[in-house]
This record gives sequence, structure tokens and C-alpha cells, in this order.
Amino acid sequence: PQAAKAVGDTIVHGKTDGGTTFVRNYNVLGPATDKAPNMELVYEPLLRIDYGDGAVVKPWLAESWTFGEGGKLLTVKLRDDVKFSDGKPFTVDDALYSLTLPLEKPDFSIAGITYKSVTKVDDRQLAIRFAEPAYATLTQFANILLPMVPKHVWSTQNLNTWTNPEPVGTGPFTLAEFKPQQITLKARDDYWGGKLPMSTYKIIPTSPDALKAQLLKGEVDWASNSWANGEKEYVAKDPDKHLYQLYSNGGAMSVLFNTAKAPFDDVHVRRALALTIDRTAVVTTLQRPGTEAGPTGLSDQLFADWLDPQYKGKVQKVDADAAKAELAAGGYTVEQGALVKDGKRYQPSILFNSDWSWGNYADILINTWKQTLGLEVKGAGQPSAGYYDKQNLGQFDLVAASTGGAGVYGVYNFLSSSYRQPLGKSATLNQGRWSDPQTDQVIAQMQRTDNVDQLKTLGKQLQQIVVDKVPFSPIYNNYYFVEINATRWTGWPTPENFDHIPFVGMGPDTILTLLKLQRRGN
Amino acid sequence: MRASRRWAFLVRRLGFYLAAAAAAVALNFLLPRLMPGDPSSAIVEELERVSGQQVPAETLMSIRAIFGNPSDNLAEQFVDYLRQLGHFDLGVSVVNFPVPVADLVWQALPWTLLLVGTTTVAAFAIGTLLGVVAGWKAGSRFDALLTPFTTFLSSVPYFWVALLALWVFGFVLGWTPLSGGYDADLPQGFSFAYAVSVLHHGALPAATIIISAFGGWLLGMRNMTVTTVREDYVLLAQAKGLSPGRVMLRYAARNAMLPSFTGFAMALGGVVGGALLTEIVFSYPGIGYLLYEALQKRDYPMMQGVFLLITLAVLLANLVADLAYVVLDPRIRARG
Amino acid sequence: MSQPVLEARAVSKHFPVRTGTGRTAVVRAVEDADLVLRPGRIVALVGESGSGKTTLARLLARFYPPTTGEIRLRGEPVQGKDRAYYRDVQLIFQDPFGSLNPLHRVRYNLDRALRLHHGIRAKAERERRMVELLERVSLTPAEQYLDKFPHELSGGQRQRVVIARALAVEPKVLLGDEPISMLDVSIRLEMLNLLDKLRTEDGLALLYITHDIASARYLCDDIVVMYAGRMVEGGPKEDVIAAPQHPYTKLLIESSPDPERGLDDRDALFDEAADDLGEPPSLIDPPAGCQFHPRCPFALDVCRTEVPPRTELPNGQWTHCWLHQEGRAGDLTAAGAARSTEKENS
Amino acid sequence: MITDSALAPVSSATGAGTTVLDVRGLTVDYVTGDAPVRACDDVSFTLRRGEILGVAGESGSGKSTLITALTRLQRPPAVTTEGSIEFHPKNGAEPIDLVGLTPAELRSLRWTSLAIVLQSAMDALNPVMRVGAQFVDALRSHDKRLGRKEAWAKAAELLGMVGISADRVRSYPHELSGGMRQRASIALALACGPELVVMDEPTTAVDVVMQRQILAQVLRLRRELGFSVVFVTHDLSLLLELADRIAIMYAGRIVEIGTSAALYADPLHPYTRGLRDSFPPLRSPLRKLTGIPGTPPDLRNPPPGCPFHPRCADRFEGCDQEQPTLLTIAGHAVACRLHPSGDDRP
Amino acid sequence: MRASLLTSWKVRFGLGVLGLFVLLAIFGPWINRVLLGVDPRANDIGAIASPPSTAHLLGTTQFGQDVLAQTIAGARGSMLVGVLAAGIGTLIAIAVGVPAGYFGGSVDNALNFLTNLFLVMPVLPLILIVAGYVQGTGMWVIALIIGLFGWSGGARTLRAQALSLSSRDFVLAMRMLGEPHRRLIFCEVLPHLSGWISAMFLHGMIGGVLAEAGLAFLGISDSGSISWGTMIQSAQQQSAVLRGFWWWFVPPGLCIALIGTAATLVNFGVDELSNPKLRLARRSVVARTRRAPRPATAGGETR
Ligand SMILES: Nc1ncnc2c1ncn2[C@@H]1O[C@H](COP(=O)(O)OP(=O)(O)OP(=O)(O)O)[C@@H](O)[C@H]1O
Ligand SMILES: Nc1ncnc2c1ncn2[C@@H]1O[C@H](COP(=O)(O)OP(=O)(O)OP(=O)(O)O)[C@@H](O)[C@H]1O
Ligand SMILES: [Mg+2]
Ligand SMILES: [Mg+2]
Ligand code: NI
Repeated sequence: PQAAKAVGDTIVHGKTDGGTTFVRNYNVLGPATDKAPNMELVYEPLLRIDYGDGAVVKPWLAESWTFGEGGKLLTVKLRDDVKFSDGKPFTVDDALYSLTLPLEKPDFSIAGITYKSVTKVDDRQLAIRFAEPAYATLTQFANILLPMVPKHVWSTQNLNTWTNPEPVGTGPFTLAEFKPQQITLKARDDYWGGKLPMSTYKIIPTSPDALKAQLLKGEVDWASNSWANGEKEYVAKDPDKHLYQLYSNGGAMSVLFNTAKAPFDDVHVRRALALTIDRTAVVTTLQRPGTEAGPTGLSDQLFADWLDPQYKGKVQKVDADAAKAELAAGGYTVEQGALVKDGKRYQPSILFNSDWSWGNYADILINTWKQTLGLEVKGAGQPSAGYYDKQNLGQFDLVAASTGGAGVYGVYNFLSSSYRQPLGKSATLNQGRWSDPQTDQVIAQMQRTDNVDQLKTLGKQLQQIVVDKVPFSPIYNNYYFVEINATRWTGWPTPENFDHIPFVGMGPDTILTLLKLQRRGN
Repeated sequence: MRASRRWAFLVRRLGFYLAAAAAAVALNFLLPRLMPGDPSSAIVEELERVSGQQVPAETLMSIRAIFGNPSDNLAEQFVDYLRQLGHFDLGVSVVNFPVPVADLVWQALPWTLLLVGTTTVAAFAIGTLLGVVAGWKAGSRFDALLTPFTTFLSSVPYFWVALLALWVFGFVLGWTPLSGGYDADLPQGFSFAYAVSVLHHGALPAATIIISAFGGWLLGMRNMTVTTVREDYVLLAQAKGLSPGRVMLRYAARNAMLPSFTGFAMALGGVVGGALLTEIVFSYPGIGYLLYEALQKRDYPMMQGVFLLITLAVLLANLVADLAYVVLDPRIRARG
Repeated sequence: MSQPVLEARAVSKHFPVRTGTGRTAVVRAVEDADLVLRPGRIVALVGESGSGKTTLARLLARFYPPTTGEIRLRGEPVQGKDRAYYRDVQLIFQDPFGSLNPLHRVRYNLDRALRLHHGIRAKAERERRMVELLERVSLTPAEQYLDKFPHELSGGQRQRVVIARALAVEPKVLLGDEPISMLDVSIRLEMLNLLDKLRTEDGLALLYITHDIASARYLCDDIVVMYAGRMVEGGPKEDVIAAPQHPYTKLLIESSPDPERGLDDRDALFDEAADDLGEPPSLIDPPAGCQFHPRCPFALDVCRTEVPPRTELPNGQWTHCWLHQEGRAGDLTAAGAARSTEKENS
Repeated sequence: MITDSALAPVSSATGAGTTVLDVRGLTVDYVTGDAPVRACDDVSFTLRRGEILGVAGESGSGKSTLITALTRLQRPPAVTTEGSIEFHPKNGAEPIDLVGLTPAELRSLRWTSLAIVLQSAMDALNPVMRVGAQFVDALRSHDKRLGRKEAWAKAAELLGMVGISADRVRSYPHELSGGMRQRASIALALACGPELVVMDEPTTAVDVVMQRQILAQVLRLRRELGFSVVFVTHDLSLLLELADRIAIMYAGRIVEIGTSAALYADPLHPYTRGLRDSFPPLRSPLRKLTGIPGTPPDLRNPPPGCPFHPRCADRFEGCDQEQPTLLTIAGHAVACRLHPSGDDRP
Repeated sequence: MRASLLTSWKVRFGLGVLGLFVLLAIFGPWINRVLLGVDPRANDIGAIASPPSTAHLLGTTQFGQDVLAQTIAGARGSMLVGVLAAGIGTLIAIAVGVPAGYFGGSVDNALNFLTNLFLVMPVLPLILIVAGYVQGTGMWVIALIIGLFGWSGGARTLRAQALSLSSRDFVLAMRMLGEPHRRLIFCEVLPHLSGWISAMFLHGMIGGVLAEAGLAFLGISDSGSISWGTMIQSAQQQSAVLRGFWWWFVPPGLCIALIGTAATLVNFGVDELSNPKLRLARRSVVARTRRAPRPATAGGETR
């Protein structure tokens, strides 16, 4: 409990989503979902996504890249100043190995890759081939699940059983000590990106509740966790040092309609329901005022340059009359809590993940629908597993789901009918079974270009489609939550002014954050 | 004759526990196979969720090679399973692939043993002792106050007591840490500071388990004591002019205690279950939390491993209770 | 003498039990027992606790099959349905508090018996029969007792209800397993008198099991003495009591309290009992030869190895004792006769 | 103090001694339900040194209640509401009223002066302690200087006194047979050389043969050690042989006290007579006996007047109103209105 | 017998509380709708996580839902699971325990082994695992699982009782009359077990309520319905403890504890009834004997 004891050049990260103990599993490419934390400080990807700049892709271990053959060939040029922590240089062979591994071992393909082959061009360049134009899917190389690993270490191991206890990577840290309840990383002094201001990075497991106390006491410097009412409970106590920041992650919590099912194949029904979602009530109970999502699902903060001006700052308030008009237009009436058309009764239900305790928010939606339309929607909570099952199989009417991704394309591409599956067959994307030629056409065009202006125009078209046809209806924006106790370390970015997000687990952004910190008072 | 009787009893009980352990292993094997879904599919789904892509057929094959194919012959699977168990191989955790479940369980076990083991014994001791006093002074003010109060305590959910305790002592008063097994900024090892830290973190969880658990023992012991106190041999002990303390302990309590040991089996499962929930409230790095995470993440191999371990541990504890019973009761009656 | 209704021929009952070492052993609860019950006659079975009296009664009641030997009803070996058998043979238990279900009224007990065995449909008819039954066991006014619960009755009244229930079946044989031992001393005799009445009025065959040899003498015609699972002696009651032909019977009679023996020299009265005779034998591992030999003051060598055969005496008395076979019966009777004449004179 | 010669022994087999116990007007209630149950009502008697006083009565007549009250061992809901129990120590010190003593004061008297033998030795010995240890417990708590070794030796010696071999001291109670346990608990009662031993039906659980042996041992030990005995049983025929004097209890009261001979030959109270005639004779000619009609009263709801009047053949006017008091007639006390005047009424 | 059951304050209190909660379970929705006029799911956005006040007697949750209304509504969910689980468990216990005790022999050996097996198995983890497999099902399945694994203690008791009852003279006597086994079990043995069975049922009900709460706390329950368990879980997820929203998690926990206490107290009373020794240890009895008049200690006085 004694903050004074912590060494001055250590930064402590409190990890809240890793349980009570850590597992020494640095098999970064393996299919495990829970690996050792903060692996991005050891293993780095080729590229990074700059959320400070409309989520465009920026170089990292790759120095530059070019597209050829209409976007089907990607040539990547690697930096030449990168060394693994065991002193060996990072070479094109390592990159080749790292990128080929998911191709050769499909069970190790966890980053959602779309490329078909990788070849070595010369000592610094790789040629990566795609079946489709890949302008829009370049982000896969920024995925921390597709990092560069040393071939000389990995190729000698049986990856199905190896837990990589002594990780060797290109990142700024090496593993100094691994205790199930405490991991100590040591800063390298030969990191290609520069010298870090701290020598040690410590990770401790904690619970969201305990974290709050630890932050208040200054035992933890940095954490990523949402703190409802954090403004009052934390920041207000010492606005100077207690930082609680929200960075839009480009996603939103939305209601997804199962458009393969009546009556949600009818745009009027979708519109009516979307018009009567009390978004303000939801964010109020979330204690995140002002985070209601706009009708496009693109956040103002992140997509300022990309958003159609007519949707900027727009939040759909509950509009019962308009909704009723929509229902009438569709030929629907509400009788005894059910939608009725042509003698058919529809009693919708809303699926949600009970592990997120979303039931209470579902209640808000249900209550509003009932009050405004008289429609009785049933809540159908499922724990994660069942929730994803049902969602993927299309066994739902409405589902509260997270939408979003990197860039406009990233947010909307799930609407492509190429991901569509018949009801009862598992679809990992496009669970709403959206099928719209216009959507498909715009998405296809986006995939074929990396021209920013063209992308912006296409993006606006998609926004239009989403607002008009309502394949899904966003409720509130999702954020990266960052809690900082700046007693020991200053120089943190702020949501108003950042070129990287100080979120732990963001890969290169995490490294950038660390690089820019300064010891307070020194 | 006497010794052989005890041995016979022990051998019989040992036989039973072996059979029970075998049944537990079989149950452990069958449960996932009886349930809708199977571990292989579960891991595939997990992968799909992580990668956002459908898992290719080759991947599916390789996963099944590791986690067993549901279409294989059940008997063959069982033989394989037993062979694996023989090497203390509980399979590989799904979410921590490829870390073996056994490693994770080993890591968590000491904490749980420390917490649940000591508190179970302490709760038993405290409950039994207070129960004897309450039963001895049945009808006194002590009894009249304590007994309903413990009735209440024994009916409160473990985790609720834990929540309250955490709120009062951890949050309002700030006396105890809010989570974890020790202070994270201390090096783990055999140092005094570390030991103090472990105690500091363990005190509140331990206290809540004891508070929730001792009531059951107390009530049982009280009633047994009340019944025993009316036995002729206690009357005779009083008639002999022995001191009341001696009569209470050597005559009444000593006999009243015996059924407690037989009741141990019934209660132990409940206490362990409750203690697991307590671990979750305090984010205590033990088996209970492990099970919680496994449940949350549908890590079937982990669930199975933890369950097997808990079951075997409880069986072992019962065996120990039976041993104690053999030591304590010279008349070993024939019992199932 | 009338034909036997119920006979036990050379029956044995061995109970398998688990011993301490986990192996199974057998308790030889009854060994090679013969018993004959005739209409209108009462046989008393006496013996100490654990000598197998209850086991024999339950064998006769077909609670369990005999290990060897057979039970005959009216000369026929019994087989087939229990219910037919129970129409003829009924058992009365020792504990009047335990043999009535506390939750059922008197009416229920009698009603079930009548229904099961006579299938009487008409309610009025059954009612009439019930009243009749209660009157036969002297529970009057009967109507008043029909709706009582057992706990509202005294021990004696309960035992009467039990007897009435047994009689409802109209059995030929009544087996009484210590039917009076749990009753208060002052009301025991009434019960014995009731049983005697049933015997004379209905010609029932009765087996009367007891510890108390004096009450056996009061009620029965013949006495059979059991020791450690075996029958050691039997015969007409006065003969057996006046001239026991087995050392155990002799000991039993001498040990029974008998104020008539004279109260003058109390210490002398007890003095002869002062020498420690030890305990009755274990039935799991009974002594070879005569079961009684370890406690028998007259034991011969042969007693230790061979089971004594049955010796029939002219007066109908019989015994299993080597003294008779070896021609040394005098040893026994001399001591016994001396004592009894002494008593008669005083 | 008034010396009531009627309540003292007229003659004693072991010679008239001094008084050991003087019980006056002892009344015990069970405080349950609304009205207390008076299980001992105004009980008075005197016990001489070395005397055996038998207390006989049917089940529920308050015998055990009297015993626990005498030894101050009663537990809730029993309360001694009236009376005194004066104990006269051997050394001639002032008599002590046991009723007024604190538990600590009582403790020093227990076992050294006042010992008890309970009905069932199976239950009276702690099943989880070795038999010897239970002796040692008693011995060492009353003689602090006694070493552990000596105490065990003494225990073995005491067991030897009742005919149990010394190697049995290390046995657990369940390893002894019923008779051995009963004898062990008698030996235990004698461990600290008490002046008074109270025995509550010590032989009902054993057989007549064993009963005789045990009682013979008690008589022998009494002769050697000179303690007095209050012996409770429901078996009057046994008491007639055993006791010096007998008190008959009915419904919580003593209805008659007299020497055994007098009580046998000439019982004054109709109940005593009925009780005596409830035991069929072992040898003398049989005649029809009737016992006592009716049932003992329910103490929760006792009949008015003489509690025996509803069952009494000789009752006359007033029996149902007036509670007769215990009066002495020729050294023989009785509480019956048939005997209205004692010859030395106080 | 019934009268004496009610003389114990424990039984009266216990039955009273249980009755109250049963009423609450039955009429809860009506009370909420008509008497309080509050929908337990309605969100009062103006009063988020507000402490008890006149508007919301027990305060509101993070979602502006009325805690009182939720607690009342939760009674139905929790009690339903408790009662169902207890019902199922009791039926199994009877089906296993009574024949085992009554018939003895190999039937007993097999059933008793089964009972002992379930007895030594840690039931809660077992329930957790099984419930974990069939995640996201309704209250009925939860109750079924709890009942399915929670019968062994009861079966053991019933076996012991049936064993002693089956050799009791009155059962033998009725057998001597030729009563069939079926009737002996149902008319002679079972009625005597009713006390035990009702005690088991109550015990099972507490067990069910507690287990449901535990499952809900772990997020394995029917999140669509309101029960005390889901309330506590919801509070826990919103860090109610550390934000000091005690009014959110205290009432449901208290209700569980109250029901548990009530059921235990009733069982206590039943115990006292079947074991007179316990009855004598009641405070009222002891107090009364203490108050009874002390005898005169003066030795000189006689009659
Ligand atoms: N079911 C049984 N299993 C094993 N042993 C038994 C069984 N029934 C009786 N025995 C044994 O058989 C012997 C004879 O018992 P039984 O009850 O017939 O004696 P008893 O003469 O009726 O004694 P009591 O006078 O005490 O009633 C005893 O040693 C007893 O322990
Ligand atoms: N704990 C008690 N509470 C209420 N009444 C009691 C209690 N114990 C005994 N009694 C009553 O007191 C009376 C005398 O009982 P006690 O045990 O002294 O009789 P007893 O003569 O020893 O009988 P037994 O020969 O059966 O041992 C009985 O009527 C009984 O109902
Ligand atoms: Mg018998
Ligand atoms: Mg008694
Ligand atoms: Ni319990």
C-alpha cells in the first residue's frame, strides 16, 4: 500500500480484464484469447492505425509500402534499424516467417488475414498478394495479433505446445520477471524507436473496483477501464493529476435488425424502432453524458473529416409520432403489444449479452418502445457464449451488438452481403443478414481504392444508406477508457489533443505514449 | 479385534472413496460429452470470435486433434482420457492455449488451500466450540441470543457477506485491500513483508468465510450437545462430582462431536462452494476465481480440471474426516 | 391330543453379518428347533435375552425363511402367498406402543385387517365386526374406542387393540412375543387372562414367549426352554418347573425371584448365586458340544465336544443333556429335589 | 427434629445403624405446559446406615424422579419445590441439607458420600472413554494426591471386586457384555467409598441369571463395605427378596413403607396387595389372579383425593376427596383411609 | 401436535416470514402494479442510483429502477427457483431414500452408494459446471439442475428414517396382516416421514434460493427475469459496493438471509418437536424452572 516505496523510474499498469493471475503465455500468434498481458510492448506489428487522424494506417516496423496490380499486390519495405532483444537484427526473413505462419498454420490465423501469399523481394522488401484489392484491408498489418516474431527462435519450436516463456521481440521491453500476480518488464536500451524514460514497466492484476482505490492512492499509474461517474469520483478529487479520458474507438453500441426475418425486412419497422430509442436515457445511466451515437454510427470525435456534415452532432431523440407514422406507412398496427400486419402478429425480442449486464439497458429500450409505440419487446439475455451463437446463427429479432472498426470502411464493411449466411448457419459478420445491392456496390468500390477523397465520397454514400435504410441503429459511441494517475509521470495525451491514444493494448500507440512521458518534477 | 475393526472400517471407507473418485473421474469425462456442444466446437467458436473469420477446415482438424473428436468412439476417448489423467494431464486451457490446465490449477491451488483450508478448519473449530457452549447452557441467555443470530448468519449467502465486508472494511474503513492475494509491489517469495501482505489480503476473505460457515456447525453442534447432555453418562459424570468443564468437554462435547465428523461430508461441499464465490468477490487468485473465469470464457478443459481437482480435494478431506472419526470413536459401527 | 396346527421341524436360522474384519460370518440365532402348537393349547417359550425366541417366532410368522428345516401348517409344508398364511397365523409384538401406527386410528387398523382378509364391502358389516372384535378383547364401550388414536390409549388398551387386530383375521394360531413385558406390572395379569380366555373360547393355538418363568407357569400348558439358539428342555409346565432336567433350566428357575422361598436369610438366598458363571456364549462362534457347557457345573467331557441328543422322559418331558445319556441324571435331580422338598415342607 | 419411628427401620439384617438420610416432604414438579406435573409429592423416609431400602412402583410413579431429586441431579424442567434431604455424614458432623447446597458444595459430597448406579449401564458409561479412565476420572477428582498410575491400579482392583479381570480396564464399554458393564458401573459407584448408593433399576436390562449374580455381589459388598442402598425397581418380587425395607410408590407418593416380610405377609394398602398379587407364584398352587384393574393415573391430570381410588376395590366414601397421609401402624406406615389411625401418630 | 408446533416462537416467526414471502411471490407483481404503481423495470432517469427517499422507498439502481419494486419482483424469481428445486430434490430424495431404507439389501446398497456419492461430491461446483454448460437458460432449467444435484442429504436422512421405520413393529404388524409393500410404504412409512420431508423441503428451498443467487452472481442465470440473485449481480457489476450504493445490494441479500433464517427456524421447531430433549432446552422452559419456587432450606421444618 505504500506508494512511496515504488521506485521512481517504474510505471505501474493495473490490468483489470486479465483475472487475478497472469499466465506466462507469450505464444503471441497462438489461438489463445488470454495471453500474457502487454505483449505489444514486446512484439510489434508492421503498421499502426492513427486514430488521431481518422484512423489512417501509418508505418511502424515497415518503413513504407506500395500497392500494385490494382491493389492486389502489396510491397512492404522494412526498417533496417530494428533489432530483436537478443541482439539479432530484424530481417526480411523474420517478417516473411511471421506473415507466412498464419498461412501455413490456419489454426494460428487469428488476425483475420486476407492475403494469400508472401514472398521475399529483396533484403528489405516483401511482396504480399491478395485475391481482391486490399486498399481497405491494409489494417490487418496493424493488428497486434499479427506481429513480427524472430524466425530463429520460433521456427525451432512446436508451436502447439510452446508457451514462449522468454519472449524475444522487437519491442521496447523484455520480460524481466514473471510472477502470476506481477509482471516486470525491463526497458531495452537498444530499442529502435528511442530511449524510454522509465526502466521498468510493471503489470499487476486487479479488479475494476480495486483499481479505483489503487488509482486514488497512486499505487497504479495507468489503466484502461471504464469508470462510470469517473469525472466526479476521480478527476474532481485532483483534476491536475487524476486523468480520466475517453477516446472514441470508432465503434458504437447498436441495435442490429435481423433483416432476414419479418417484420425487420421492412424499413418502416426498422425506422420506427430506431426513432424510439431513448439514447439519452441509456448514456445517462451509463454515466457517460454526451456520448449518444449519431445515426451513422460514426463518432464525431474520430470521423470529423469523414462525416457527412448533415449528420454532424445529430442525435435522434425519441420521436413517437414519426415512429407511429412509419409503422402506419408500412401497414403495421400495434395490438396487445405486438406488431400486426395482414393478420400476422409479431412479438419481437431483443437479444443482449447478459455478461455485460446489458439487461438493464435493454430494459430502457424495451420500456421506451412500450411507452411510445405500445410495443412489447421481450428481453432475451444470454451469456457471452450463447449470445454469440444466437447472433451468428441469426436466431434473434433484434440484438444489441457492438459495431465499428478502423475507418469508415472498417465500420461498415460487415454490411456486405458476401458475409451473409442463411438463418441457422453461422455468420461471423453481417449477423443482421443485410443484403442490399447499393451497399454492396459502394463497399466494393471502397475496397478498390486508396484515394482518400474518393473514399470520403463513398463513405458519405454509405452513411446515407445506413441513415435511410437503417440496417442497424447506433445507440451510443464506444470508447477507449483511460485512467491515469499523473503523480509520477506526465506528458499524457488528452482527448482534445492527441496523435496516439494512451490506451494500453493499442500496440504502437502504447509504446508512443510511454516514449513521450516524463518524470514529474525531474 | 479392536484394531482390525478400525482397519476394516477404514478399508471400507477407502474403497468407497476410491469408487467415488472413479465416479468423479467418469462424471468429469462424461459431463462435457453429455452436454450440448463440445470442447472442440467451443474453441473453434472462440477462435472465430477473436479472428472475426470462419475457421478453415484445416484449423478445425488440428483443434480436434488436440481436444478430441466428438465423433470418436466413447470408450476409446475414455481410455485416452484416463491415460492423460495418469500423467496429471488435464488438457490444455482454451483461452490460454497452449498452457496446460494443470499448470494453471497448480498455480491457483496454494491460495485456495490457504484460504479455504484454514477457514474451513477454523470455522469448524469455532462453530463446534461455541456450539458446545450454547448446547451446554441451552436455554441460557447466551444460547437464546447466539443461536438465532447464527441461524441468520448461516442463511446468508457467502458472497453477500463478502460484499458487505468488502464495502465496510475495504471501502468505507479502508482497513483491508480490495483484491488480490498480496501487494503487487512486493516481490513474491519468502519474506516477512510478503507474509504480512498475504495475511493482510487474506484476513477479510477468511473472516467472511468463517462468519458464513461457522453457523452451520454451531447449530448442529448445539443440538447434538443438547441431546448428549441428557445422556445417562453425562448425568453420571455429574454425579461423580467432576468439574463442570470436564463434564462438558470430555463427556458431552466429546460425544456430541462425533456426528459432526460424519456430517462433515454434507457440509464440506457447501462450504467449499461458498468459499469459491468468496474468492470471486475478493478477486482472490485461487481455484474459485479460476473456475469463474473458465465459466465466463467457456474454457471447458479448465472447468473440467478445476472441478476434478475440487472433487478430489473434497473427497480427500472427507477421508481425513473419516480418519479423525476412527480416531475419535472407538466403536466403529458398520456404515455404508 | 389334537392335531398340531403349526409345527417347526428342525428349523435353523442363520443370519449373515459382517464382522469387524469385513468378512461375513453367521449368527446362529436358532439351531435345530422343533416346536408343535396345537389348538387350544398354550406353549411357553422361555429363555434369556438373545436365546433366539423372537427369531423362532418370526420364523413361524414367515418373516424370513428358515435356513434349514421346515414350517408346517396343518401338516403341510408352507409355501405360496404370505397372505393366505397370515389368515391362519398372527403375531403379537412385545411393544404395544410400537405395534400401532401412531397416525392411524383404531378403526383403520381393524378395517384394514377385515378388508384384506374377508373382503367385506358393506361398511355397516365391517363396523359391526369391529365392535364385536373390541368387545372380545374387553374394550367396552367399543364405539368409543374405534375413533381413538393410539396415544389416547394406555399400554394395556393398546395391546388389546393389537390383539383385536390379529383376531380380525380369525387366525388359528397366535404367536405372542413377550406380549406383556412392556406393560405395567399391575395390568399384566389381565392380559394373560385375556389370552387364556381366547384359548378356551376360540380354541386358538398359542405360543407365549417370555422371560418370566412364573408367568409362563401361570398361563401355559407346556414350557419349552431355549438357550443360545437351541432348545434345551421342554414338557408339561409343572414337571419342568418342579423337576428341571437340564442344568440351565434349573439355574433359570433358581435365579427367578420367588418370595415364597422365605425371606429370613436373605444373604443365604443369594449366596449360591455368588459364584460367577460367566456370560452366555456368542452365537457367531458358539462353543462346540452343548452350548451350556462353559457355564454348567455338571459339565462332562463329552459335553465339550458333542451336541447332546434328545432324551424323552415318560411324563412327556424331554431334554438335551448328556447327563441323561450318561445315566447321571441323578446329579441334577438330587440337588433339585432336595431343594423343592425343602420348600414344600416350609 | 421429630424422630418418626414409623419411617425408620424396625429391624435390619445388618443391625440397626444410625441415620444416613432423612428425607422430609420432598416434592418435585415438572414445569411443562400450563400446570406443573407433580412427580414426587411429599415424600418422606429415613434411611439407616447399611440398610437396603427398596422403592417399588409402576412405570411413571416417580421413582426415577425421586432418585434424581435425592442426588440433586435433576435437570429442567424438574424442580424441587419443597422438602429437605438431610444427609448425615459418617464422621458425625452436622447433618447437611442437600437441597440447599450450591453445585460446588455438592460436588465435594458426590461420589465420596453419595453415588449412583443408573438403569442402563450401556448408556451410563461414556462410550468413547476407556472403562478404567472413567474410574480414574472419578478417583482423581476426589483425591488430588492420587497419581495416575495408582488410580489405574485402583480401577483394576475395583473391577476385580465385581469379578471383572484387571486386563479389562483398558477396554471401551462397547467391548464389554451387558452384565459386565452393569457390574462395572456398580464398581464405579463404589470407587470412592460412598456411604449411600442410589440404584435406579440397575438390573432390568440383564437376565435373571445375571441379575441374581449381580445382586449377590451387591449384597456381599454391602456386607464388606457397609454402605446403604436405595434400590429402585418395578419388580416387587425381587425387592421382597432383596431389600430390608420397601417403600411402595404410587402416583408420586409413598403409599406404604414397611419391612419386606411385613409387606409380603400383610400389605396394608390395597395397592400393595394388588401389586403383590400381580406376580404369579413360581411354586405354590395356581389360582386365578386378577392384578389391579384400570390403569395408573396420568400425573398431568391426577384424580382428586387418594390417587388410587379409581382402581381401588375397597374404596369408600370420601376416598375421592381426601388425600390420605402416611401414618404408622405397628412400625409399618401406610397412606390409606382404611387405616385411619396410626398407633404412634406424631 | 400441530398446536405444540406453534407454541415455539421460532416456528411462528419462521412460518410468518415464509408466509410473507410466499405472499410476496404470489402477489408481488400485483403489489408493484396496483399498490406501489411502480414497474420494477421502469427507468427513472431523473433518479439514478439515488439513496432511499420518499419517491423511492429503497432508493434506485444505477438504471433508475426502483429497488423496492425489484426486491418485490425478485421474490417470485428466487422463490420459484427455490420451491422448484426443493420440490425436485425432495422427490428424488424420497424416490431414492425411502426404497433404500425400506427394502434394504442390494436395493439399499446400490441406492445408498449413489446417495453417498452425491453426498461427498461438492455440489455447488458441480451445479456451476453443469449450469455453465447449459448457459443462458431459464429459471426452470436452473431449478432442475439445482434440484437434480441437491437431494443427497435428504435421501440420506430419509433412508435412515425409513430403515428404522421399516423394522418398526407397526410396519411389521401391518405386513403380518398381508398389506402389500406399496401400501406399507405409502400409508405406514411415508406419513411418518412428513416432518422430515417438510424439513428437507425447507432446507432444499433455502439451498435453491442460495444456489440461484450464487449462479446469478456468477452470471449463470436467467438474466431476463428479476431475482434477488440477479439484483446482487447487477449491483456487483456496477460496483455498487464500492460506490456505496448499499441500498441496492443489501435488500435482496437481506431477503435471502431472512428466508433462510425463517426456514432454518421452522426446521429448528420441527427438530424440537421430534426431539423432546431439544424442547426441554428452550429458553421458556429453563426460565420457568428457574422461576419456580425455591424450597425452604431450613432443615428443622417438617410438614
Ligand atoms: N436380523 C438379524 N440379523 C443378525 N442377527 C440377528 C438378527 N435377528 C436376530 N439376530 C441375533 O439372533 C440372536 C437371537 O435373537 P432373538 O431376537 O431371537 O433373541 P430373543 O430370545 O428374542 O431375545 P430377547 O429376549 O432379547 O427378545 C441374537 O443374538 C440376535 O443378535
Ligand atoms: N422431563 C419430564 N417432563 C415432564 N414430565 C416428566 C418428565 N420426566 C418425567 N415426567 C413425568 O414424571 C412422572 C414420573 O416419572 P419417572 O421417570 O420418575 O417415573 P419412574 O417411576 O421412574 O418410571 P419408570 O419405571 O418408567 O422408570 C411420569 O408421570 C412422567 O410422565
Ligand atoms: Mg425377543
Ligand atoms: Mg425410571
Ligand atoms: Ni445446509
